[in-house]
Amino acid sequence: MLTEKKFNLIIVIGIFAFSLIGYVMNEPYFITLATKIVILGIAGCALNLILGFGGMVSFGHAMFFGIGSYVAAISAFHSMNGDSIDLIFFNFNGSNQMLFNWFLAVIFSMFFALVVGSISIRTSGVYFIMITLAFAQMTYYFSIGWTKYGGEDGLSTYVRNDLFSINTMLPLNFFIICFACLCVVGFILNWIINSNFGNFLKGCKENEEKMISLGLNPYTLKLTAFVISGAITGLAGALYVDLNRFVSPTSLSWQTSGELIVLVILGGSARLFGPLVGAIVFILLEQFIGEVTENWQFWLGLILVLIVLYFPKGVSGLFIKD
Amino acid sequence: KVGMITTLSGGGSGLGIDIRDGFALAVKDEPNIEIISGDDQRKPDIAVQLADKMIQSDKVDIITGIVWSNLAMAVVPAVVNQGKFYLSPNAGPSLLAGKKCHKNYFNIAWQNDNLHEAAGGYASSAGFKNSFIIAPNYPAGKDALTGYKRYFKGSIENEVYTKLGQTDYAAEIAKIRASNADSVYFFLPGGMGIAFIKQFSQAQVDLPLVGPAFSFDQGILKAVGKAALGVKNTSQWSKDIENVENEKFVKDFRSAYGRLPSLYASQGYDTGKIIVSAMANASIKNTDAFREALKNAPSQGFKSTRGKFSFSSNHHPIQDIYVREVIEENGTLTNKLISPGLKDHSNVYVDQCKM
Amino acid sequence: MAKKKEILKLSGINKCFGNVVVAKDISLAVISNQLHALIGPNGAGKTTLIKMISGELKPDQGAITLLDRKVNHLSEIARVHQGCIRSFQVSSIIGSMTVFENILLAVKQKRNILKMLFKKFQCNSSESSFVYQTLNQLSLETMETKVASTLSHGDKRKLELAMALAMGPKILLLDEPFAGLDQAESSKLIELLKSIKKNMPILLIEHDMQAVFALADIISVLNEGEIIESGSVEKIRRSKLVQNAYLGGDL
Amino acid sequence: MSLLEAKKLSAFYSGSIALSEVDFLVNEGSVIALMGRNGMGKTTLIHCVCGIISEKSGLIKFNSVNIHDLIDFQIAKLGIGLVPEGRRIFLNLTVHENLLVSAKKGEWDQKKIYDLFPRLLDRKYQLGNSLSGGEQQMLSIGRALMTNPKLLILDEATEGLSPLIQKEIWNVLATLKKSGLSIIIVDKSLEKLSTLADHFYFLVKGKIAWSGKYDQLNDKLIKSHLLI
Amino acid sequence: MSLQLFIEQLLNGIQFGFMLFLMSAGLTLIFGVMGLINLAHGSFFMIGAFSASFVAGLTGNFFLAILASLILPALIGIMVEFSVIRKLYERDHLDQVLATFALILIFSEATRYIFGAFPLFLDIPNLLQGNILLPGEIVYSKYRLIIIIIGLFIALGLYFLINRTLLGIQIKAGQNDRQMIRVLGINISRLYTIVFAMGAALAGLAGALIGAIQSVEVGMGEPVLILAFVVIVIGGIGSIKGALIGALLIGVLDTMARLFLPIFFELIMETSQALSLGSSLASMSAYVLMALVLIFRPTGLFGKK
Ligand SMILES: Nc1ncnc2c1ncn2[C@@H]1O[C@H](COP(=O)(O)OP(=O)(O)OP(=O)(O)O)[C@@H](O)[C@H]1O
Ligand SMILES: Nc1ncnc2c1ncn2[C@@H]1O[C@H](COP(=O)(O)OP(=O)(O)OP(=O)(O)O)[C@@H](O)[C@H]1O
Ligand SMILES: [Mg+2]
Ligand SMILES: [Mg+2]
Repeated sequence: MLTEKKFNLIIVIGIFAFSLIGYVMNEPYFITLATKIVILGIAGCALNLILGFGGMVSFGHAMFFGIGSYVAAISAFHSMNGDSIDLIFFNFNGSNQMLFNWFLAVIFSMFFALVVGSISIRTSGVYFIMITLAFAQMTYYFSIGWTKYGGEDGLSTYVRNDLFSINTMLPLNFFIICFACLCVVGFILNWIINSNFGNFLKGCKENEEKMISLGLNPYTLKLTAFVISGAITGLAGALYVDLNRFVSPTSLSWQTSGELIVLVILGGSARLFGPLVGAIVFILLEQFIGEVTENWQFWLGLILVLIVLYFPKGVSGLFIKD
Repeated sequence: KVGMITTLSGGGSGLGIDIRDGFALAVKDEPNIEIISGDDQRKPDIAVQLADKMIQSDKVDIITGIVWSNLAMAVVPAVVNQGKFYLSPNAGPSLLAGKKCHKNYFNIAWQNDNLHEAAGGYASSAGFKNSFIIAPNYPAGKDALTGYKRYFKGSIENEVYTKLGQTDYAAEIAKIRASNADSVYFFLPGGMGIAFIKQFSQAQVDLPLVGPAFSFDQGILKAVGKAALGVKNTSQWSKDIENVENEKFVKDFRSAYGRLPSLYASQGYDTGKIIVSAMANASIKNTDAFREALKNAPSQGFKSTRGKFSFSSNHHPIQDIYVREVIEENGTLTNKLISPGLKDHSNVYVDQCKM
Repeated sequence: MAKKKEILKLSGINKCFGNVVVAKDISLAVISNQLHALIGPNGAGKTTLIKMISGELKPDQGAITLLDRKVNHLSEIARVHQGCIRSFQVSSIIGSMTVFENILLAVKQKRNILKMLFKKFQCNSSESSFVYQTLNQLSLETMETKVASTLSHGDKRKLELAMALAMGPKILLLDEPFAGLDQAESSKLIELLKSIKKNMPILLIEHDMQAVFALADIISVLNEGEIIESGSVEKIRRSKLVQNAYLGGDL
Repeated sequence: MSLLEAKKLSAFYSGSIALSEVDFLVNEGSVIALMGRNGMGKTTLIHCVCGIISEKSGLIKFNSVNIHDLIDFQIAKLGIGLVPEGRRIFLNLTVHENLLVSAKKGEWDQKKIYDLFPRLLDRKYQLGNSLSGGEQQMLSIGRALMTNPKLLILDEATEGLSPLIQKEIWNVLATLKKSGLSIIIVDKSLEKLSTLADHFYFLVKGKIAWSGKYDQLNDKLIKSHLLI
Repeated sequence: MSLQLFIEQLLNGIQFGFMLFLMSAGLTLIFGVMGLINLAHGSFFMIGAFSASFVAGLTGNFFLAILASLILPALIGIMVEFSVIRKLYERDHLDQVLATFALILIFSEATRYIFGAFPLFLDIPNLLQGNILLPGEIVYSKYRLIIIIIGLFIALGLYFLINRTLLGIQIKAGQNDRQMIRVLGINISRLYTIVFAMGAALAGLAGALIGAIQSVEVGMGEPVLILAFVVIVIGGIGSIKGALIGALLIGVLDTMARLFLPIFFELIMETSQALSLGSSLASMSAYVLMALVLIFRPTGLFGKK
């Protein structure tokens, strides 16, 4: 049993080591896997802020992931094609700079999180689950019909965007970029959950009525958390575009939202890096059972059931001492 | 080394399995070909990651297998940009035939519009004057109806786009019944098509139905049942096309897997055979030579199960597209060729492609 | 003694739930330095009255004045910021946090989201002494690190009260704080309330007559939403009306 | 004859001991008072009897059935009715439904409950969560009576009730006792229990610190076990 | 558009609504009343359809097939409840999400393993083939009429079960305080098993009835699952009346949106754009309705606070 801090450190170092091993053994796919783990981990950790700590089960987080993805992809797409978007006041030419596209992705997903959150947070419990789903489904169907950017076919950006003068097409370089993002996100989230805000949020999860009588406004607290979470998820979405050089409506679908939730619960909700652990377990299982048998989904399902039944605090709960 | 990325689990896995099996059958006796296969779960992101894995870790030379246009759109750029070949055994989105075509991308099946164009052509020749056409609201659906209209000389009574994944068509069928159309063309892949045909027949609307082969393929006919009897559909392949290659394929496939081959199996098979044939003429390690070999394979030994086959300048097939009818044969439903449809048909995107 | 001042004033409050009248033209005042006890049979409308004062419910009619300011339009949260603090009849605590953290929640500032985000959830020395003082007042000091959900019923009631006190109220609305406390704790609480009512006036709802008679400066008796009697302890004790409706004979 | 008998009963909360080696006896037809300061283990003891706590050791017999390993609903079916601490009525059910939900045939029926608590009759179709605290408490008592138990357990059942109703409850309990029902009462008022209870148990820190009859009590005992 | 067609489409909408209700009936019971988030509901739908198709293929008898679609899902439901779900009631809702998500994987893959990857055949019996003529010259499918009638019966039955029987009261009580209902001597676990099995059976029945006019394939349950959740939430969780009205609302709205939105947009823009935009919006209509309902009534139409 470890303290949570040590455990987090081990996990992060472990992921890094995994990709280094991939590099040394000349198995770039290990690095790709690690990158995917890191990116979905970021999205999961962001979801965990509202789900694990704030008790808001958003079944529409794919929306922010997808919006982040689409914004970054569209910007890259225009920069690649050299045509510009006419924005009335000025023409936006798109960009192939990661930092800029991240920024756009974060701003847009933040904006949508603000709009969706301010409506959704009026409801609670299952109704909240479903209203977030509703918004996500609307964007999903919108993206399917939006032929300008590929509709159901999705949008290819062919190459990764640039960051300074790093060759981002090299798997290890791109991994390190994502890893750095993870570290920053981890730091921010850790700060938030240990701040007054974070603890008030935990209070709201359990007992809103009491928090009101303590003079707190649960609505603003939750909305703030929702927006932060949406923004970070958007960033993860932008990174995911760069990983795949491609975006499609799938990343807006309810299955994606569901998978994010699964990562959170699997790893252990209400733990900083629980979702990251969830991502590791899920992706590695998917990968390795998939190589062994064609019916891997069956075995994956079975393992997941066993984990829920016997490790009530998620996989990370196995290692962390309270 | 060939990477086979296809859908092996979840909805639509039947198609992927057929492609894989057809392909495997074609290269069964080739010791030089090793297949690495992976399940894309019908998710574009997974497909791209698989492609990366196969290229980077397994060091494959060719990737093939994808069933769906949207997955192809994701994977093909990733593959050809890393200098590998992609051979499409199904799915031919127009972008990849036109603006975004690539010298390392070959399509062994059809350009997406092809079967629909043939259907339009057939409808005209059958004397239909006024069609009711229906497809899901996504790019392939729009391409389909555009393709139909391109070759259909009559007028369009109504054009309906349904929700992707819709399964109840009572409203659309009522609309058809109330219309003045003399024929119905539909493109509704997978379960949508099954539902549509069943409901159409249950509603006893007395109009001729035309569709592309996808909704009348061997795997699906079983599920549709008698509702499909007599429906005309267009296809570049049918199990009763008479040539040596096809007879051998149908026979081998049945004995190897114990079921009738499907359209997808034939496409997988052709893809395998074309690789085999190209490898006989060039080394895969020499990219340029191999590309030439692929391109010239139809004239250098490759025989397609569909008969005549060659590549247009954008590396898409030039082939005949037939009209088939669903019949009952010894208690099983299957297709019979009834007319040749479009001869030596290519695609309209050739001009847009600058390689 | 400081000048008497009406901290909280209700005038003409009416409230119905459907056709159940729970407040009928209620007027009362809580005056500085005083403890105003509100008693009455079950379902008379006492808790509902507290809910209206704290802003959880809106009265159908009538004015609520807090520190000479009409607060009818203010939200619950705004009223808390004005210093009007309530405790709940059913303990309402954050079960997953420790006793200490629960009280810390009450102590921390709550107005500025940004400040909340940038401040760690730890107490500085002044906060810490205040927290410990509150813990001591309710003899919770030995439970400081216990997780709140594992407390016994009585201890939860004490924690509930402690959180209200830790808010630093200007006026305190207590809903049956004695319920669930053992006798020893009750006597302690009586002493505590006696001492703090000098600084913060209290509106006390209670069925424990021993405590009410020991503490109250004024008692109002509510029955079926109406104040049927109001006055000093002696007056209430002797009132036949009150005895019949509530006390069930002389106590 | 003994109805409930516990020997060396210990209980634990995730490993830490909350009740240690308690011996406890309820004779048929008797009323037992369980007293002690906050957090001393009264509720824990009751939860052990009802099978709510599973981490326990020792022996418990009810009606000469060993109930140590039975689970909660099986024990309840043997004839134990609980009025729990904190009421715990079903907030999403109406008063009427709350009474019906676990009713068993017997002496107590809806009519008698409504006679006992006329307020509940007024609120018959109101949802549990809109009842006042005291009304909920009445309902909780009524619900337990509706199961027509052999042993009634009241954990601070008079909490939050007005003096008038409290008096009534004590009267009802006296009647019940007369009719031969066995009762365990947790309450803080020694005075009220003095005439009703046949036997007293004082719990201090999870142990029985004293047990006996009311006459055997003296101020010193009371002071040392209940007041400090 | 003629009035007659309009009425027919209205009927179609209502009919679609009943179909939605049928799909969500089982979920109303498991989710709305027991409070269990059961993502595997769609799997029972699928299992029902597959078992019906299998039995129909074997015996050629549609009614036996329907029977199978009730029994097999119920049995599997009992097994699943016993081995997995039972351990999760006391846990966080979220654990139920993960466990039932895993069950989807297991069921889908197992079904595919047993029946293969291709869709199966299930058709309506000859007896119910064809149309009947309703007053006003409206042609209407017999089978769909039957679906409406069955839907009505199930609605009534569920309403009665939940609001008028002791079982219903006890389940609701268990949802509020599980421990307490047990302490009152009620074996809530057994009740939950029964109800879960009933929910699974209803899902299975829906799968068979609807499978006969759609396609019976692996994964057919998932879209149903989401729609069923939407229906229940619009109506308000726990309310049968709400679920029925929610289903009808969505049914009619969806049908009407599919018909009129493209026509409407054609008036104001170019045809091809109008068709595409109109049908995009129509696809969203159910979700837009749900969002609107929840904005104005955060606990659904008939949900309690
Ligand atoms: N939302 C509601 N709908 C209908 N009736 C309600 C509602 N809330 C409260 N009531 C009724 O109003 C009456 C007053 O309730 P209140 O909680 O104020 O009583 P109280 O005086 O605090 O009683 P107690 O001493 O038992 O706590 C009760 O009879 C209760 O049933
Ligand atoms: N769920 C729990 N987990 C851990 N400890 C617990 C739990 N419930 C109670 N305890 C501890 O067990 C001890 C006895 O508690 P119990 O509830 O039995 O007290 P009680 O005598 O009923 O007190 P009260 O008069 O306050 O109701 C207390 O110290 C309490 O903190
Ligand atoms: Mg009250
Ligand atoms: Mg207790």
